[in-house]
Amino acid sequence: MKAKEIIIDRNLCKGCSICIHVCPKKTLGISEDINEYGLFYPKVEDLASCIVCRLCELYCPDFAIEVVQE
Amino acid sequence: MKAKEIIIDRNLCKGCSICIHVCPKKTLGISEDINEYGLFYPKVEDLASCIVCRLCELYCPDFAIEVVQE
Amino acid sequence: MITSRYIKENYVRRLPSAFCPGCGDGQILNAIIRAIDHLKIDRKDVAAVSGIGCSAWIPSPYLRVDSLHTTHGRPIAFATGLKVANPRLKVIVVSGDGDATGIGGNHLLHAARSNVGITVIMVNNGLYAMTGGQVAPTTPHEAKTTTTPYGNPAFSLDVSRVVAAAGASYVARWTTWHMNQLIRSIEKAIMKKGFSFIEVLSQCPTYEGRMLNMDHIQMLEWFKNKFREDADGIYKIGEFVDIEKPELTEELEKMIERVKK
Amino acid sequence: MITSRYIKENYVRRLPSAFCPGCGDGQILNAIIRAIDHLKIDRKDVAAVSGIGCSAWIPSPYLRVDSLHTTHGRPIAFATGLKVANPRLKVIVVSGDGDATGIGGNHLLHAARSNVGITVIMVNNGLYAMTGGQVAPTTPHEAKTTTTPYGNPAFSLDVSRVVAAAGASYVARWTTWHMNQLIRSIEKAIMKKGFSFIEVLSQCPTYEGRMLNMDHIQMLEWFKNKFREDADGIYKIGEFVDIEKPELTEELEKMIERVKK
Amino acid sequence: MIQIRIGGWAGQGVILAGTILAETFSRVLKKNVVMTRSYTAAVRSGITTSDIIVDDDEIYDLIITRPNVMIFMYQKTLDRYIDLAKKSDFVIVDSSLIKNIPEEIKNVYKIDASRIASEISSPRIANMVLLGYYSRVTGHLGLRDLEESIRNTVSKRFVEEDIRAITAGYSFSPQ
Amino acid sequence: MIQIRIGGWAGQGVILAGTILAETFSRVLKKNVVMTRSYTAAVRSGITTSDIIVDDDEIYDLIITRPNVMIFMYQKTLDRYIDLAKKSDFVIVDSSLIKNIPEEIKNVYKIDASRIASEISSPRIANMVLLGYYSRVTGHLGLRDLEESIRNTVSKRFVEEDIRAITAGYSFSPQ
Amino acid sequence: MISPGEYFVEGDLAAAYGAIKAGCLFFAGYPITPASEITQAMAELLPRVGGKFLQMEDEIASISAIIGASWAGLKSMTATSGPGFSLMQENIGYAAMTETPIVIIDVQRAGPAIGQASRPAQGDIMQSRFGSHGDYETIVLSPNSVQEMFDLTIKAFNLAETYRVPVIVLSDAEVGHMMERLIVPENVEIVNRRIAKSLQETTIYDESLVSPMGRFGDGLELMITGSTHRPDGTRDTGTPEVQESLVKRLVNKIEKNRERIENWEEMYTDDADILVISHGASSRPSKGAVIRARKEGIKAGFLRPKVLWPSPEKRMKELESNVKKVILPEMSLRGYKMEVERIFRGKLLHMPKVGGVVPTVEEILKKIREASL
Amino acid sequence: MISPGEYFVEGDLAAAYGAIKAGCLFFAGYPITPASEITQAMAELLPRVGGKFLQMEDEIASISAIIGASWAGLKSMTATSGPGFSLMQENIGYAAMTETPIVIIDVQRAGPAIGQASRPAQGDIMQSRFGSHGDYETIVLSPNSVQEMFDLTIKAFNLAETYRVPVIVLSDAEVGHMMERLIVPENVEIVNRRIAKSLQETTIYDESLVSPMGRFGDGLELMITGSTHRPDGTRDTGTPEVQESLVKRLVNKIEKNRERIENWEEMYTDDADILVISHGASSRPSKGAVIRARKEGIKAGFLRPKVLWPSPEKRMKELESNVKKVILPEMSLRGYKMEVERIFRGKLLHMPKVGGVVPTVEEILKKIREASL
Ligand SMILES: Cc1ncc(C[n+]2csc(CCOP(=O)(O)OP(=O)(O)O)c2C)c(N)n1
Ligand SMILES: Cc1ncc(C[n+]2csc(CCOP(=O)(O)OP(=O)(O)O)c2C)c(N)n1
Ligand code: SF4
Ligand code: SF4
Ligand code: SF4
Ligand code: SF4
Ligand code: SF4
Ligand code: SF4
Ligand SMILES: [Mg+2]
Ligand SMILES: [Mg+2]
Repeated sequence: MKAKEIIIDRNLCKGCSICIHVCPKKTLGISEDINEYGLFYPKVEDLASCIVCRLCELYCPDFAIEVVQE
Repeated sequence: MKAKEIIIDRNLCKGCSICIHVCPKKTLGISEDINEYGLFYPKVEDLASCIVCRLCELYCPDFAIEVVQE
Repeated sequence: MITSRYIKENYVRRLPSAFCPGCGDGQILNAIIRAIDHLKIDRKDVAAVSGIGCSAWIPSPYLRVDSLHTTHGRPIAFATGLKVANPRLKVIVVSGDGDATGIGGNHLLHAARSNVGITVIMVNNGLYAMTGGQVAPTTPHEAKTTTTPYGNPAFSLDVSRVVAAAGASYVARWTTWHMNQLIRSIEKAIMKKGFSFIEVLSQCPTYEGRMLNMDHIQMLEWFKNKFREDADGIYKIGEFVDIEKPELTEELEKMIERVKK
Repeated sequence: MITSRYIKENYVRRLPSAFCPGCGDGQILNAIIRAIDHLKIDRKDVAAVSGIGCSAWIPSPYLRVDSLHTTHGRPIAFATGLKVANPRLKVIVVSGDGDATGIGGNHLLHAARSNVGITVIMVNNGLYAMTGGQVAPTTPHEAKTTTTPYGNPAFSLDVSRVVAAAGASYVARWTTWHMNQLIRSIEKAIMKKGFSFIEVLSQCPTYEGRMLNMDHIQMLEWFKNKFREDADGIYKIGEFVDIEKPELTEELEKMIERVKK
Repeated sequence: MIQIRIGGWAGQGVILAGTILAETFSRVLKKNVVMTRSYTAAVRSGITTSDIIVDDDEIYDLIITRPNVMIFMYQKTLDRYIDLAKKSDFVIVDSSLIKNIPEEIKNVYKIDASRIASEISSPRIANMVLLGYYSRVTGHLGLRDLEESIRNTVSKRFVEEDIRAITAGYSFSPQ
Repeated sequence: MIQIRIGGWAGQGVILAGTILAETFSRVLKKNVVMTRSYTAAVRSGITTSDIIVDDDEIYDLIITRPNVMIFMYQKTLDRYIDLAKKSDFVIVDSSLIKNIPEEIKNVYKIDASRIASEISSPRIANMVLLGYYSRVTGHLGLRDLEESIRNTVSKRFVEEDIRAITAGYSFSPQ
Repeated sequence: MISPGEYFVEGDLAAAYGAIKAGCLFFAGYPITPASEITQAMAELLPRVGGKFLQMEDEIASISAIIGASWAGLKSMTATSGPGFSLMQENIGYAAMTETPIVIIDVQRAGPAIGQASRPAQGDIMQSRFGSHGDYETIVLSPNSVQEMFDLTIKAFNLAETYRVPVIVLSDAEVGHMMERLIVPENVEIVNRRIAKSLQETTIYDESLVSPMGRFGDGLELMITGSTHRPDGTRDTGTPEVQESLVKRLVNKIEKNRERIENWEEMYTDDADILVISHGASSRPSKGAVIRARKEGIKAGFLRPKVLWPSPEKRMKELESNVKKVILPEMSLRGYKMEVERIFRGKLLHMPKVGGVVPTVEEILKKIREASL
Repeated sequence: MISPGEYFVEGDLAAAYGAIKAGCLFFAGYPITPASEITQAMAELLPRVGGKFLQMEDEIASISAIIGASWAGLKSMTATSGPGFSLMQENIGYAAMTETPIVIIDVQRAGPAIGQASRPAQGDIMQSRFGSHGDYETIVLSPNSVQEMFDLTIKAFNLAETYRVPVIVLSDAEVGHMMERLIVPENVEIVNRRIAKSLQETTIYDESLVSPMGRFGDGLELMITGSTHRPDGTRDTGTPEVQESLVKRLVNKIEKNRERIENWEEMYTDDADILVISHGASSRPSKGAVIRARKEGIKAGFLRPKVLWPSPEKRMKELESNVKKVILPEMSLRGYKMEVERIFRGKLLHMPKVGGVVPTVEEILKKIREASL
């Protein structure tokens, strides 16, 4: 399975980076930008590597990440 | 061991007959008289049989019986 | 051997007691006194704390030591304050099954958990006696009481098991039939450093008797025959826990030493 | 598989949540929602009850079912009334370790004992988070918190063990690392006839993190490595109890049938 | 107005006796009745009383101030209420249990109720014997009235025994 | 009298900044000071404010009615207190975090505090950068006064970092 | 059940009969003298009408459970006495805040603390209004006979359902434990809450400031919370206006409807120089004393609030200008004193009786005579 | 410890400092906003002075433990806010009944129920006197600054030890959480209870109706009970006279000594037409408003009870005849209203502010101006 897009809702994401930690494929990384609370949110490093296992969605405490399947 | 006397305090005894029940020697029995609450208290049936084991004192809930050793 | 006269002269404040004829509460008073006497501890170092219930009257007013007769369900919490404030005291809580596990269950749990060095003697007569024989956490499933006229829909608590699970240092269960074991167990509990708990099955002829359809003599016989060290569940008597672990008061004293420096 | 979007559209009242970044409470919300969804039960038959604490906010306001946000420590007692009054409801209590075992320990004990058919999910973050990181009954011995600045003199409670001893029908322990097991366990608990209890170790980066000197990622790693089905004591995870016995609500209904005739 | 106090020790059936008496006045004789009870605690010990006030009018006073009848089943209860007893028109005592009746108390009616009760079945129904005797002595109500009330109130298996007891009390000649 | 409000989001160090400022006025400058704080709950979320009132006289009003300075670290906090901000002599904002400043607000002083803080160590000390800038902009107190206060209040391992942050804020020229 | 007709029962039992008649289907309680008889009666009666009875682990759990049950749509009640009533205070505030209809019977005994557990007193009157923290109002009823234990328990349910508030029946050991004739009528008036059909409906207040109540299980996605919340239940503890409008409405719900709720009995008040105000058990001899005083030619009058809170304020204020003295015989040093004093000030002669005994006609008459000199 | 000098701290911390200075050696508590900081400070400070700190499982256990510790001879305290204060009510009555000196700090927050947990209010005033069942009295203090959090906590201990009663420091989230200058003086006046050397001594009351207190462990064979008891502790719940003399003494201990206990601040009262009465946080802007009103030529006066219960009744009655209007600005709909109304009746203009925000000088001044028209 392949991901078409990985959407991070910048209003919801609290920059905890749990998604980054649980991703088995290192698809995600930390961005240099801060969100409105002054926290760093994740960014997609390598969309192609994503296997749509949705562990990031399962573990995200804030429903802030969504993987759109191809 | 022998008992000289077995004293039942009529003001304390509530006539529950637990002493009679636990006495291993059937030294005690129920009297026909009632005490001031209208209850039957125990009486000594056979002083000589008493072995001063003091189980009656140990089990009496009201500290109403006392075995005086010879 | 200790005589009734000796007990009355030294340990009992006044008599006759307010208990019904044949009530086990008098026997438990008798047992506590004998244990204290055997230990030869100074009566002034002993404090008794109780809640509300027939069993709460065992120490208050009968036992001649400093006694704190508190609110329903709370004696263990009062006792904790008393003990921590004066660790020299041997603090004995006498509490009913309703007092200790109904309204007061949480304090029991936490005293066991924090291992505060007090002794709790819980009188289990299977219901709330003082208020007229209502269902308690210890009442058997389906039993009829004044508030379960069609049978108890809930189950009874194995109190000793729960207290053991909560972390107590000493846990034992006896009945009023087992006077000698009970006395020795109370002695041990009082001398135990950590939290000690003794459950005593006791006959309440007035209400429990009605529930079980037995008189107090039949209940004593039932205790004798049915409650054994090799029995199961609630019928199992004996010492269940007897361990050593750091006691709360001592931990606090050590902490103070450390911090004050 | 369920997506975040699907969850947000169907199960969440509003976002962002009030939880700190990295807090496990959001994961537990996520798990509860997935369990309800998997079971395909009608949301209108689910009621959530919670007390006061960070974890109490998991259902209130986020979970889109009827929710009763009660007083601190009391959700289980409220839930018991709700369930008995309307047995059709699947009543889920979400409670903190402080809420469920500190102030509310007694209600937990008695719900387990009486086997009322509700589900309690207890979020164990080892302290009182909402009020600022004070010691809780689950705080390790000697740990430093805002009210044990020199170390916790008391011991922590093995809550699952006590609840099992009290008579629950279902008892399990998981962590926020074990999301899939947790979800399946919640499903099972909700469908269980009797009283079901799930303890979830959860990371509180703000206070627990300070106590343990870990950040939330380290805590998740700790959960993964240290908490195992073959571990001991508080580190043991898995299902501890899974039995069938008469449930309170059913017993009451049967009694009514009997009596009304 | 009639004011009655029954006094004894916990466990003697004082309140049951009071209830039966009060019910008789209310349901059988259609009077206004207030029955109150007093005990020191729920444990089976201590002084227990049951007060009955009967009137054709609305009842205002809820406690006994000037008794017409006092019935005693326990020495210490009598000792406690001696002042009221002195004012009472009738003072009925179970003479099996009460030995010391102070001289100031007039109008004493003794009956060996516990003994009579034991002869029927057990001292526990001494309270019923006293009710029967009360009816005989005061004439406030008839034996039949009491009987009717007992049939309405008491659980079936005790009815016959209780009726024998009130009848025995009623048959006892006042002394 | 000087009235100051610092407003942000839970976890940004609003209350710490307020405390340091208030302490400086009280202990260093010997003024009468009241510092109060407001947050919606103890959880790390929601709007947080810290209010400081400074006076030579006894302080009667405990809340900000006519602010002299408002310092904002979070967009929604500014949005919430827009009416007060309009009245304020100085409005200082962390322009790394706040993008929309309504036109009605005059006297705006922007500083890229979070970015500056990140350059020193982390965005967490943006609050200190803002304090330094506050000193520069208003002249209510000197950099040295703040420094003294930080040395008295903050735990040792953060002192140097914080002082670098206030200095950086102070050095930033008002725009 | 509880067929119409004549009974000879104690007050506690009459209250249980009243509850059943009112449609109570849920009771959770914990035994305590002198209220245990209510609990026992409910255990016996409820299953027979298909209702649920629970004895809980304590009084806190009891009131929690009845609030829970009320949200499931059942009329719910508990009964207790002083110590238990004290423990219930936190959740009485919760019920007020969440506008949950519940009925609590407090059979007062002589306190403070354990006091005289089986003796009557009237010391919980202020507590029944002010016992929980913060601003709220309750309705408190005061029966003085076995008949009123029945009647006012029904009234308590009706008021609870009408105003969505906790209603307290403040009885005492005297009335609770005394036996008297009870007439159960053929028909009793019953009020049932309005049930909301949508979340929206729960936010619409009628002129009495009450909105229809949601019910768990109906799919309304209710959010019930004891925190400050908006009309739809959304928690909002940061906006002063939300707190203000919520709390003011909770108080005004009682305050603005007080004339509909107030209820009292009076006699000979038209021309009274001396007004005897009394409630509950002590009102019985009080009334007797007033009648006797009139016979002696003393211009005495009698006022008995059957609803203690809200008090018959307007009526008392009307009478204030005419009466010379007010006597308040009650079994408490605090009792209703502050409320009566608030209106009659220096005219009040408080007549507290402490010791667990109801005052007598003679005692009160003596006081009336003294006051008339 | 707590060396003399100047501090800049929040009110909660100042209260903890005060407790330590007063000789408090035992604290048991349970966290709750906005009182947790007191609890945390005591956890930190007590071991350093050899005292004991316990966090208990709830507030009921906390107050139980401090009563127990007080009987062991230690000065003991707890701190809480509304919900916890409600839970403590039963045992506050117990402490009153057993005459146990304890100090309870209630840092009020906006209720009812959970309400606005971190916002100030003054809704627990009536509860602090009437929250437990039955007849009893407590002493209640009202600090309005960080300095008074310190001073009045010390005073609370002194009063508790003097009168053997529970003393309540009724603060609020505003005063508890605000930071101000605190001066810790060189010397503070400390009162210690009289310790009885025999059981007999515990039965001898001095002219203030207080007897020396026994201590557990001293061999006096004390019998302490919350049931009605004779002076030596013997439980006696059947004799009306025992209850009467016990309860009357418990109440008179405060009532007859009220002039020694009452305490208030006043300003410009001599010729005031308009009297502003205020307490706690709201007294700060109230005072400011009175000063401003005077500047405008309005004859305003200011009265601030530092002791709320017993209230400055005599002083208020004196002022009653002279003033035309009384304004009572407070953060509650009930607050102190009934007490002020009891004395000033129709002259009272209540000025409640609900919403968790302290009123401003301007708001109160406006009210004064209106009243002066
Ligand atoms: C707060 C409170 N609730 C209820 C009561 C009434 N009450 C007194 S004793 C008691 C039950 C006691 O039962 P248990 O502890 O088992 O003692 P027992 O009488 O059986 O020995 C109850 C419910 C009370 N005194 N206080
Ligand atoms: C009666 C009462 N006491 C205390 C509080 C304060 N309080 C609110 S939340 C909380 C602790 C919650 O801890 P826990 O249940 O572990 O939840 P967490 O915040 O850790 O998830 C406390 C003590 C309260 N609201 N009510
Ligand atoms: S887990 Fe969720 S909240 Fe955390 S960084 Fe990833 S998307 Fe953001
Ligand atoms: S779906 Fe799986 S692989 Fe893809 S980003 Fe998420 S966790 Fe990584
Ligand atoms: S055991 Fe004691 S109380 Fe019972 S009958 Fe024997 S002597 Fe009397
Ligand atoms: S001492 Fe032993 S043998 Fe003698 S009477 Fe007592 S029990 Fe019987
Ligand atoms: S009621 Fe039961 S427990 Fe209480 S004294 Fe009587 S027999 Fe003993
Ligand atoms: S304080 Fe802890 S438990 Fe509460 S929201 Fe923050 S991280 Fe979660
Ligand atoms: Mg029991
Ligand atoms: Mg927690």
